Amino acid sequence: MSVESELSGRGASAADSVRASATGMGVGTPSSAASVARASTTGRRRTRLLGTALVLTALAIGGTFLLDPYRNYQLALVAAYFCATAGLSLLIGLTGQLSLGHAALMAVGGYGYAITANALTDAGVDGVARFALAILAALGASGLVGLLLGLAAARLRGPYLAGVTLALVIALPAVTAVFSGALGGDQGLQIAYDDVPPALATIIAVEQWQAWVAIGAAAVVVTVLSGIRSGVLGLRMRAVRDDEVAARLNGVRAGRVKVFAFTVSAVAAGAGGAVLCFVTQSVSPGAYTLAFSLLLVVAVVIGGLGSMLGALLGSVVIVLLPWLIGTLTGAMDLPADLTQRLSGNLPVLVFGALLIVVTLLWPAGIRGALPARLSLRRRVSPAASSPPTPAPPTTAPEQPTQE
Amino acid sequence: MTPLLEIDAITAGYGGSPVLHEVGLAIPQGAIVALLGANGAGKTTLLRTISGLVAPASGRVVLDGRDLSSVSVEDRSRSGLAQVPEGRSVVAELTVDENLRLGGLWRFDRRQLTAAVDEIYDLFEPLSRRRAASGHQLSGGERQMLALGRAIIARPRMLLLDEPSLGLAPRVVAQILGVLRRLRDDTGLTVLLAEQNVTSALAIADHGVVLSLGSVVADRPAAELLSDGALRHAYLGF
Amino acid sequence: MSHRSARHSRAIAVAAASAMLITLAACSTPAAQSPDAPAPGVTDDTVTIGTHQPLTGPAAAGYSSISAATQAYFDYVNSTGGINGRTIEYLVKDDGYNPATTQTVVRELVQDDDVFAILNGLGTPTHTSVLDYLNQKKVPDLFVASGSTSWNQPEKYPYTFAFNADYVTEGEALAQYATDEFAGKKVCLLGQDDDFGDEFITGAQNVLGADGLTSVQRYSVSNQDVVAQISAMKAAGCEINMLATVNGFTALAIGTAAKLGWFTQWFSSSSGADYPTLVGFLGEDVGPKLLQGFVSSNYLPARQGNDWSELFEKINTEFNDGAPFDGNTMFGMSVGYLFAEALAAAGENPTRESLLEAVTSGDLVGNGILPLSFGDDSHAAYTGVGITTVDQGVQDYIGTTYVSDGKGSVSVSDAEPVAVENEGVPASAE
Amino acid sequence: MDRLLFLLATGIARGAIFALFALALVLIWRAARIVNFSQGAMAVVATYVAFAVTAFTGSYWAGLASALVAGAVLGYVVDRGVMRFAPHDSPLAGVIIAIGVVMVLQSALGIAFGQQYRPMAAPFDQSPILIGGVPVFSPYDVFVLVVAVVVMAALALLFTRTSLGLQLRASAFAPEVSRLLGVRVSRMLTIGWMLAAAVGALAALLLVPTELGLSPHSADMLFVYAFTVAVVGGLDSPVGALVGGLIVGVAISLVTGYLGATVAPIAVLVLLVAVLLVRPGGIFSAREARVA
Repeated sequence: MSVESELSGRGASAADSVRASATGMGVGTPSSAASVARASTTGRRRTRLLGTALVLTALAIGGTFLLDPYRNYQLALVAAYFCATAGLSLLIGLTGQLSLGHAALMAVGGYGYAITANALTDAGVDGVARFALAILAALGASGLVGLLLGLAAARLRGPYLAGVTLALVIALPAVTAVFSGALGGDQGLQIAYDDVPPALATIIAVEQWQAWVAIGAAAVVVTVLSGIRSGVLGLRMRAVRDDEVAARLNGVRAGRVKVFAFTVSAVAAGAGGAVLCFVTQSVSPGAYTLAFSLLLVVAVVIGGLGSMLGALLGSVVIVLLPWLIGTLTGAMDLPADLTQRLSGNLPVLVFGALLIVVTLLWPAGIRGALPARLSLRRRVSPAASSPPTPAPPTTAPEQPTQE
Repeated sequence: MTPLLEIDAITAGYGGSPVLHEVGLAIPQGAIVALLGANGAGKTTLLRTISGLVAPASGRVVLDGRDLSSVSVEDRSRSGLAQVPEGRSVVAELTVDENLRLGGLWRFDRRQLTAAVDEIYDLFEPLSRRRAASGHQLSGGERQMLALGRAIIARPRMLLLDEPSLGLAPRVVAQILGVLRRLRDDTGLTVLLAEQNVTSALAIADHGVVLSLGSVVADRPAAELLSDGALRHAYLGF
Repeated sequence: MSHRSARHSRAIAVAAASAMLITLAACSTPAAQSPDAPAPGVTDDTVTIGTHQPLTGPAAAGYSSISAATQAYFDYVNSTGGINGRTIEYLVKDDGYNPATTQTVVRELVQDDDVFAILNGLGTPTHTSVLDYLNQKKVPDLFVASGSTSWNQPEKYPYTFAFNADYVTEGEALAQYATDEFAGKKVCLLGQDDDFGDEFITGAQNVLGADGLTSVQRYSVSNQDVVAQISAMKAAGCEINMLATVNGFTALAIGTAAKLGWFTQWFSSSSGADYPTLVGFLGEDVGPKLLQGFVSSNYLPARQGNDWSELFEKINTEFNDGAPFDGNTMFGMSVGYLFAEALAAAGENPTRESLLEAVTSGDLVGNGILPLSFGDDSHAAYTGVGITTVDQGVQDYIGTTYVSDGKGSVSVSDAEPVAVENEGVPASAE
Repeated sequence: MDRLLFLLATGIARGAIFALFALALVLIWRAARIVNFSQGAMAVVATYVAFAVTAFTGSYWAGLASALVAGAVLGYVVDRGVMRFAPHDSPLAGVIIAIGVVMVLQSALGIAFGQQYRPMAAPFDQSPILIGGVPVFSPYDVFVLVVAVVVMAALALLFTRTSLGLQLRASAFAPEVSRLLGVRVSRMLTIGWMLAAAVGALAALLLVPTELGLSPHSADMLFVYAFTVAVVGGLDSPVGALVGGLIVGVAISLVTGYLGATVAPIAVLVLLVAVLLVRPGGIFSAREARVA
């Protein structure tokens, strides 16, 4: 899985590699030999990345035929969440910026999509043109908000950034209420429904078509993110995370790297929101709560921070676990009152416990605990190295280590 | 006579790569021992292992016949082992007075503590004029005095000092080392003094231990070390 | 680099396999429904329907007891043999009042659980998010639990029917009552900052004129502090205070006013006017005093002193573990009754079409204090409301009922409440 | 003018509660370098204990005392049971674990007690006293303010005048040096958690009677606002928590009064961003160097 391949291994070495790359090929004028070498590795890497992306996408699309409509809907949700978690994972895992507001960024994408799609519908545009333009608008809107937020974020550290993003997601319903004319207040916006293209109408159901679109969008987003992650930019992000001062001394413009990371991550979240809007034909503030934002963080953490595969696994878990638990409690013959109390609460309890247990005992997430087969293959691969270190060994918080 | 501090075949380091290899030392009661060696020889790691901040991979630290292996940093301090870490680490957010009191809290009641603090002010005259100043307002010399004063306020039996002379004016270094010598003479304090400044360290030390790449390469009386030209050249650089 | 070619050949194999799958699998292929097949969710002895309700999350506090009451009513009906020999299976899914979750659980109900219909989905923002979906899928979407006017759009949403009297109608009726009985007083309004408040304000202004409200204040459910709003209303000299508030905020408004030493006249929408719930919030000691003379609108039987309340109270004791009997219980059981009536009218072998026909036929009577308005061009359940007041701890109708013509004009109605027949079990089709 | 006074008074009374809660956040931040996202949920658990005790004994004060004890016990449990094992190499681990604790506690409360609001009575009258015809503070508001001032003064005395306070501060600022001086840093950290959790519980207990009642989500917005307060004031600064609390309380009151309740969360966001753009470490940030 080259989605997983990493140029640099353990965090401590990232700054060193940047040091090397900064002198050789990074920010300054690169020596020609180094740039040639870089071009060829980059080229190889790109080919492999695209190849993997195509295979995985084809697999996922093929898989939709095995699923009934409701599972295809769940698959579409997973794909939409995957866009957002992949972006969030990149942000937290690579630059160490914790955003608790990615639900709001998804909402921006959703609203961007809905407003544009509705305007186009009124103008008589539909089909692929409407979808493409609306997606572009969604990406633009979320990118813009992400850029503004990223500009603020670059100046802020850990808890302060978390505070701003938290306030953002809390303010979302207020914003939609204040601009209820354009954003529809509490009820949000509804969009016209895109039916299956006529050519496919006899083969697939609408849920399957929606899953295809969602998978396609996720594939594009995640491929781009993987490219960034394993490229020079990813290296710089890690360097900034590990030691901002050292990175600066080596010519990495830490501020720019952070703003870039935040913007990219926001665009990915916006794409997820737009896909969700496409699949459900609606966007509303109640769907993008703080709880959902935290759930995205849960997905990223239990999947494995900084890892694309981890983001995917995390998205699967947050979609399937509540459903699974609901099915289980439904199957048990419990008193109605207890069932009512368990419903909704039990999944949250399990998520919370998972979050704690994974962080304490299993810091690389599900991704880090995958069977050795995957890691073996990675070991053989020249461009890959050890599993991602989710926890940057930074200048650790001063804290006693034991009793 | 059993030594006050005995270090028995310590191997220790960070993250699995050892810095110290089988280091052994014995320091008798009342001695001043200079721990010498180049930057990176393992002096600081040895001191941190003795005080418990670094857990050794193997080997023992024995204080006055008691194996300290399972004794926490705090309790090592409470059993008479004091350390002045490198870099004159006074708590910058606390005042001079508070820093000193902190050193004696576990040992004295309120009244005794005030008396003990006053004794330190007598020992380091300049500090007494800056009682209410916070740590980050102090000069380098004042900080070193404060760090030393804070370490000895609880009347330790064994004092570990890490590079006390670093970055200080020679006059201040002389003053501080003078205090150390006096303390030893008056109270029988035992001192392990890690230093790169070999001459000033050996000037007050009875004994010298030279570390190189994590191993002890010499362990002799101070005068002998000073007179061994080959050793001086090889490890002490003068 | 042999591992890479190995990977590629494996990838090709995988791609080939998936291509095979694409050609072979037909699992998701849309199949035309055969006309003779029984309707989804209907078997020889059961009818399965579903709902989405806030059982958890902040909104659960006010509403989670509704579906339990509906369930208790269905248990009662099932204990008598069900409707047309079929028992009603009621699948209640928790959506936490979150539209995203609503979308998921409703799809689960429709696609996975194959429900016959969705009944009484609760909440405007939540149900709005599945409105298009249910109508695309042609799933009967009956008796939505919200007073939004959105549910009454027969052209656009032929499968969706309301249950509550809409907020506009409630605003109109209460404003009309203020005009009729308290002429010349300053009327003000406190409303939730969403469609509930918006539509209620529209209704009030339909009757009182665009500037007929002396002060209009809004609150947000996320901020449980209405001191600023209440103090502004007090300062404006308000005399009649209309409330488009949920129960908690009705209590908060009245309690806050009392703390400000302001004892004034309140006119509340039925959505926030449940006496026992309000007393629960305000406290047993002061609650009854503060609520003396409290005016509200309603369209369902009063909680005590009539045949319906006695029947429902009995069902509540027997089938609902004796849960507190309050407005939510009345509401939930009334919904159940109306559905049972519709199902009975849908015939021996109900289909989704026959169910819709039953509702739009205009023959359903429900159990309200005025007739239902369902028909081909109306998907609103109640177009009017009665006025209730609280006197000595009893909340009951005063006999005045207003009906809206849907165009902003309100008239007094002399409709008679529907009587209980056949022990509250709708008669099966003959 | 009357209205302005009234809104200011209301804002100050609520601001005092925000300040107390923010102070609890600051205490843990200083001690453990963790923003305790679980503080709201912990405080609500303690408030449920107080509710039960008050219902059982009929005494508000017994409930208050039990909330403090329950808060401290929870602080102990969360610290020793979970936080102590957090990986130290990542500043995010503590935050993420705290989020996990919130989810566990809130859902456990929901399963145990359901979602309905349980009204809690205030120990004093909540009707405001008229001063010159303007309703200002109610006796309960005064009680809240007094409690806030007493708690803050007591904490200030504890930290500056006692040897325990000296050890707490030293452990927070320089754990390693403190251990070398014989201070039981680990115990100090736990005491810091217990103190903070008790103060947080007290703040929630003071807030609940002014709202709809006790539910598992009672402290959600309290946490958000108090976190804003702590960030605006500077996470390291108890004084910042106090001043920030009053600023945010009054700001919310004025915005709600003059612009509407809907706008309040936006105002909080704007305030937060504005302060942080000017001073990225909060108004009272000591120095930039001390970061997570």
